[in-house]
Amino acid sequence: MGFELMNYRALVIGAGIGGMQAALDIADSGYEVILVEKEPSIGGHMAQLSETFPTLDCSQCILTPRMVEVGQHPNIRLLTLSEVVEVEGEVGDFKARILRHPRYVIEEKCTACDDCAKVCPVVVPNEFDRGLAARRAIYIPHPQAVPAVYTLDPDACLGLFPLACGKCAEACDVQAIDYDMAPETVEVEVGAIIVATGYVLYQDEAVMAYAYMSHPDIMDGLEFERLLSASGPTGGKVIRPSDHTVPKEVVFIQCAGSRNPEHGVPYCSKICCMYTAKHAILYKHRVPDGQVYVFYIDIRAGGKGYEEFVTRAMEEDRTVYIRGRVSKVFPAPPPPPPAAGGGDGGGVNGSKVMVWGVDTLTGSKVEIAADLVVMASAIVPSEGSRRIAEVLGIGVDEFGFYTPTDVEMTPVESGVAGVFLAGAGLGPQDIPETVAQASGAAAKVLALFGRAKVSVVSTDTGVERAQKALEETG
Amino acid sequence: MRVQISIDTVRGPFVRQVEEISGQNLLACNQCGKCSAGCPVVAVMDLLPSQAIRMAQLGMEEVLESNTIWICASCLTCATRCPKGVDLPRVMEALRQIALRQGITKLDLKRLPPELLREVPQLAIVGGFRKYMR
Amino acid sequence: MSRIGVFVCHCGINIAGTVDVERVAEEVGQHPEVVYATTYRYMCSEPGQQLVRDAIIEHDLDGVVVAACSPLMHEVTFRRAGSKVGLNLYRCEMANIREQCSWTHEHEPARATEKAIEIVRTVVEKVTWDEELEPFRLPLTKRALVIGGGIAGMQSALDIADACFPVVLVEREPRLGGKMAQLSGTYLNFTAAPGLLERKVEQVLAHPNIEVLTGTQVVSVEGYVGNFEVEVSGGGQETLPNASSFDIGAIVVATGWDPYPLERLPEYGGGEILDVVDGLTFEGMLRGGVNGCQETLPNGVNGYGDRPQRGLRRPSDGRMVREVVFVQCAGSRDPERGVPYCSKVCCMYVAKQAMMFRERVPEGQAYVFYIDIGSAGKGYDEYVQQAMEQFDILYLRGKVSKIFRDEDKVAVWGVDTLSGRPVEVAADLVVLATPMAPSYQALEVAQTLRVGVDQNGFFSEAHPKLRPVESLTAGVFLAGAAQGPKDIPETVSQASGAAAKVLRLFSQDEMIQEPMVACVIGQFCSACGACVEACPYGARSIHPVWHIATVNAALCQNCGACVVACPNKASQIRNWTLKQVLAMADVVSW
Amino acid sequence: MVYPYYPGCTLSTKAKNYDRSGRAVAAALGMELEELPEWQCCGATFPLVLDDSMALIAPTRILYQAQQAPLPSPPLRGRGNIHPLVTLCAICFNVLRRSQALLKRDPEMLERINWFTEQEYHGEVHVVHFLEILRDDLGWEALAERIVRPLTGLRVAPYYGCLLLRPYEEIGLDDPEDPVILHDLVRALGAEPVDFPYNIECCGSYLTVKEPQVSEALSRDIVASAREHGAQVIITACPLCQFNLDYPQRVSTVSTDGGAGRTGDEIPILYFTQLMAVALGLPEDDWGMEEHYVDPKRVLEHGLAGRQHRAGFME
Repeated sequence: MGFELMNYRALVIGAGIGGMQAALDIADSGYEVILVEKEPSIGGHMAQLSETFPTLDCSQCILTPRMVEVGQHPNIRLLTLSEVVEVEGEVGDFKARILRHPRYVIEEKCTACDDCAKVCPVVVPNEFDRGLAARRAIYIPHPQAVPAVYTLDPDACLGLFPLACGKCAEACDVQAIDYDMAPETVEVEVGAIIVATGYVLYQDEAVMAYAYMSHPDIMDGLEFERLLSASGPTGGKVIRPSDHTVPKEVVFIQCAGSRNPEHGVPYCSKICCMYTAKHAILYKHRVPDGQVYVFYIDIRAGGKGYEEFVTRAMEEDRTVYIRGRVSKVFPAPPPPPPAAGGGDGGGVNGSKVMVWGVDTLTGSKVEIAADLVVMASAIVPSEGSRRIAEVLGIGVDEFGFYTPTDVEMTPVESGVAGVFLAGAGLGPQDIPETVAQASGAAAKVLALFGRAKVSVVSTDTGVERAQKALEETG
Repeated sequence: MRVQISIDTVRGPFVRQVEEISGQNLLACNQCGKCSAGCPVVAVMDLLPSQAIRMAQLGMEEVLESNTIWICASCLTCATRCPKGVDLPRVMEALRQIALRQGITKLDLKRLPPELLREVPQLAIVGGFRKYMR
Repeated sequence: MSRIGVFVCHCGINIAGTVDVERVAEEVGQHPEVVYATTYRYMCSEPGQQLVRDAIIEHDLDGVVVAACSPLMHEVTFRRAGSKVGLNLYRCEMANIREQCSWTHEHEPARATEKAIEIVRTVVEKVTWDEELEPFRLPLTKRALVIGGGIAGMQSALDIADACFPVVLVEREPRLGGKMAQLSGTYLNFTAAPGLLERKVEQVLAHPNIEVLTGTQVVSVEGYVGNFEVEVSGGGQETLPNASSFDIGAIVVATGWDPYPLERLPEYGGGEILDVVDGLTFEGMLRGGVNGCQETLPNGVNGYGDRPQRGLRRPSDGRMVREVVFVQCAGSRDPERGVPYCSKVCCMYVAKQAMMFRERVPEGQAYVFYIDIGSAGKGYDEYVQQAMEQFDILYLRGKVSKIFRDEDKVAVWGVDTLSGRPVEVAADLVVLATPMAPSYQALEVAQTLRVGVDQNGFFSEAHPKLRPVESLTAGVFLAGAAQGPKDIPETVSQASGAAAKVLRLFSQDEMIQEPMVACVIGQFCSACGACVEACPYGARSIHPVWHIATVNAALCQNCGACVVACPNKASQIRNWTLKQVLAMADVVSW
Repeated sequence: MVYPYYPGCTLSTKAKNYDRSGRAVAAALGMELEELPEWQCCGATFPLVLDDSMALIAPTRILYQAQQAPLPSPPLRGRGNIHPLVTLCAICFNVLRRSQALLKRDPEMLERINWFTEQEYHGEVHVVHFLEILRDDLGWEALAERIVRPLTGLRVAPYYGCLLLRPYEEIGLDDPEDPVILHDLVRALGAEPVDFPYNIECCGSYLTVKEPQVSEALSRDIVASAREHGAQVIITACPLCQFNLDYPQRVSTVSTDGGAGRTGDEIPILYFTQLMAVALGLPEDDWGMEEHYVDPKRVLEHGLAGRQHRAGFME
């Protein structure tokens, strides 16, 4: 295959762990990478996690070195708060238009001193902490964000046009704040593209006969990650959002939305069994006298050390696994006034959350009055995936997951030459799978570049050898 | 009837007692059911052996009312094959002991056919006393 | 005098929650060699690193101690940060006050603080005597060796070769294809496996950059990343090119898996009852015609023509199979007698086999005994649902306890834990979904390559989350089921991932090697040869002319065996000299 | 060679024929089973609960008696100067071997029991089943050489039951799923072992005194399975198994379910020692065949006399 033109530069869309890995593999091999991320910081969901299964490595501890590496890599050009809006051309010669949303903070100047946020009068929920904590209108998602600069949220800000407040700019010693910053379109020419746009958690209230949004003590898995995280809003203390008491009985509901073709998504979200077991273990580390219940249909612990990890949750941390779906979750009526001297606070003052489920193994309906309910919500493609697919002309399935040309034999190939796929945008998968796959996508790009670089001397030797080998085996 | 599950049941005195007397970690059982599949006397049990340990896991004391724990003949087939190394015969024995210590007696030799009682080997009677009376 | 700066990290609350970091900085700041000491919330963050860089310039530091986490975590980060402003890489060291202090002494903050101070002081002593070193540059052979010609190895080889690097692909069997060649079909496309694989095999055989050596094994590997010398042996029968030894820069291990021995399942009649077979055997039966595997063509690729035939005969007496029982987790998830792990692929292939069986034997019935259905991933659960709903496969939740020959049937004693009933099936054939076990030669290959395996015999990855395709041995990468049970899509992705690591390595023009290797203080050396014997890497020799011990820096792995062996204290490790170790030990209050 | 021997209650009463044939066989092979001078019932059940040390007192007393007996010379293979205690009853064997194992790994318990019994048991007696002596010390070949009346053509189903095999970790006598020791014995006697799938299934044990109908049903399944596989005789090492398999066959309708229930379908249940006594050519007095519900003599005589007509006993 000959190439008319080859831009030895790759575009990676999405800077979660998948995109970061792909970018690093390509950049380390000496090629330039444009890494586009729509959030203010790279790192994706992995940055939100407390610890990772099955080793319980601190997620940030293993991730942030990679983030720093990406941020500092001489071959990686990082475009955060940015979206790919248009791509034309073909393999070797793509032209991508990237919309850079204004940060209103000049990245090169900001020192992340926090002076601006201190004076900002606006308080809104912090997306990074899944709303469990607040941030200001000018903020940094988390202390280890890359780039380590602040961002002004124009929707939260009291007003930019015309300027309504201006306190942050006054407080900024280095004049990093620029209210006049406008959206900007960057055009880049690249030879190959990797799509690693990842996932979000399914949040359709209708699915949840579980009354998800109505009760503060019912949360999803990512919220619970933030509760567990040492850098989270509670400093790693597990407390109930409603009354800040320590929950003593926690119910985890697996397949909340998954494996539910009628009311949710038909597929299995793959990672929930493992992260729920992890949640159970981590919760017990923090609340040793607490009790965990897990409602499940099947335990899916396929992976190195995974089965053993779930066993550990059962045997060592005495998690009670209950085989059966939950039918209904609702706020329990407030308890009768406590008898004198009764109760030590733990969840007693606040109301409980009633969980109605079944134990299919004994054949009994069960009821648990829980202090906290955590739902393993289904994994769905991130919001922009369909649009990205349109821009690139690649296929998606009915849920918006990218579809490779052949799931089994060419799992990272999109069908458009030069466009490759990696990570949970293809379907639910865990971190090691994503990392391996992202390297796999990088390999395709490296092979493409390598092939173009070396002028292939076409000789007959290969064909001859192949024929000979076929004769021998045939 | 919904079974109430709470710390008071899954970590209650009943669970603790069963674990202490049997020396087994009830939650090591992942309910695969191999015990029930191989149990030679399961046909006449009202609960599967795996359901009996399940009820013990959940602190459901009604398990003491099932005939399963009395039908179990301690043949150790289940313990030999359990993938998780749970010694179910010990759990069964603990359940029997808890019931017996509550004053229940399960053996009434008078009900046996006299010709059988005359013929049966001594160790069956001694074993029966040990298993069904206190 | 040195000018050392000490930077104490809070690590959020990970360290500062237990250790009084301000006091650590204050106390260590008293050290005569320390000219600057400070703390910061996250030293590894960009502002944290900036703080270090600024301090190096401002205080003219010639040594840095970062008191934070394990050096495995951030040593590279800070060395790189320091080097940007001129600090020698090897005069920047980590003092681990997190894993080795705050995390382990969570409940004793006061004593933890004292310990942290001592830890930091010891590292200050070390930095005081650290030499300014420069990394070695070594040549790099840009040719890869792939061990194993299954789907994983072929994919890795293709990706590397596609980037125009030469690949030597070694396969122990007489032909390529591995276990996939024995399959009847893949999950998602029942009958496609032979065709899919054939195309892959053709690509590999036709690739000008791939040298395929079948019927060949790796017999020895010497050298190190970028510069391996690999010797292969064809066991005599195959025609090998003249060279049976290759210069290799990187190695991909793709040795795959072998089925767990049936004989280890006596309660299931494994190895004794002819009509109790394992999954791979059943694949062969499905691939073959009515009479099972006998109709497999000799090339092992395609067993049947355009259409599968009707009916299936069983091995013992050739009778037609009507009822077949599948037993999942036959040996897996069984820490007592089998293997503790979940074999990951069985739930899916059993569903596939059951459906294929129903296609072949429409009047037949298939039963599947399971504990949990592990069909995780997009499309997988739906697949098993399809088996249940559209192919009428009966799933029974419960483990089988006993299987025995009962006249002309095979009796299966199981249970349905959901109805609470023991069940018995008189089957014509039983398929045991036995676990994927490491290839029977994995251990041998691991020893040859000096690569670690886990407790189950699978190759160990460098990090379970972030380095899944690398081994801990530089230049050796992992692909496919050699690392752990995996299905085909995951194997193919991961094999490409391993290829990426090779390509990344080959993108350099030379290798960079750490300079912290053994050295010899010439005047102390008596050329006794103790170090030569002690060295496990063959890095030591006695110089024939100068008659002192020498070190091959490229081979030295910095293990210290020679240091211990040397009776004269002539062998030392750079930047881990005896002087340094003793100075560090002096700090500790015993 | 003189070995200390524990007969147990049942072998002194209902199963005298096991005891008698066992001693006679041992004597014929040059071994003397010398009954402990003083013994009591072992309790018939090994305590499966952790908080019941009382049940260990009886076994410990028995083990102590064995410890006080003179050492056999030569000692048992591989056992150096450890005091052996030979058993025949599979239940006593199980209780004693497990008790011994427990006392060895739990010195605290040993101390407590010794305090109760005011005896100094050291926790080192080797509880051995007579079958193990045959296999490990005498050897099957040596046994075969002593056979004067080979049982050629006799199809013998070895029934192992539970307690001779389980739990493997503490008993360790044979493979718990695929035992061979009785098969090998049968072969050494010149007979043909019959493999049948119920050979390690439980006969119901002491359920016979609580739910006799349950143990009867189990026993019938076992006997029926042996019959289907062509057995003429079933052998066992346990007096309770012997009773449970034999007693339900006392009435002529052996089985009410299935077709194999006609008179003449009964299968005699023998102790392995009885079969040995026959093969070793010992006098009929030593066989102890009179205590059975299903008279073994018919099959034995017929099977031995008319070897060429072996098919005549199969349905």
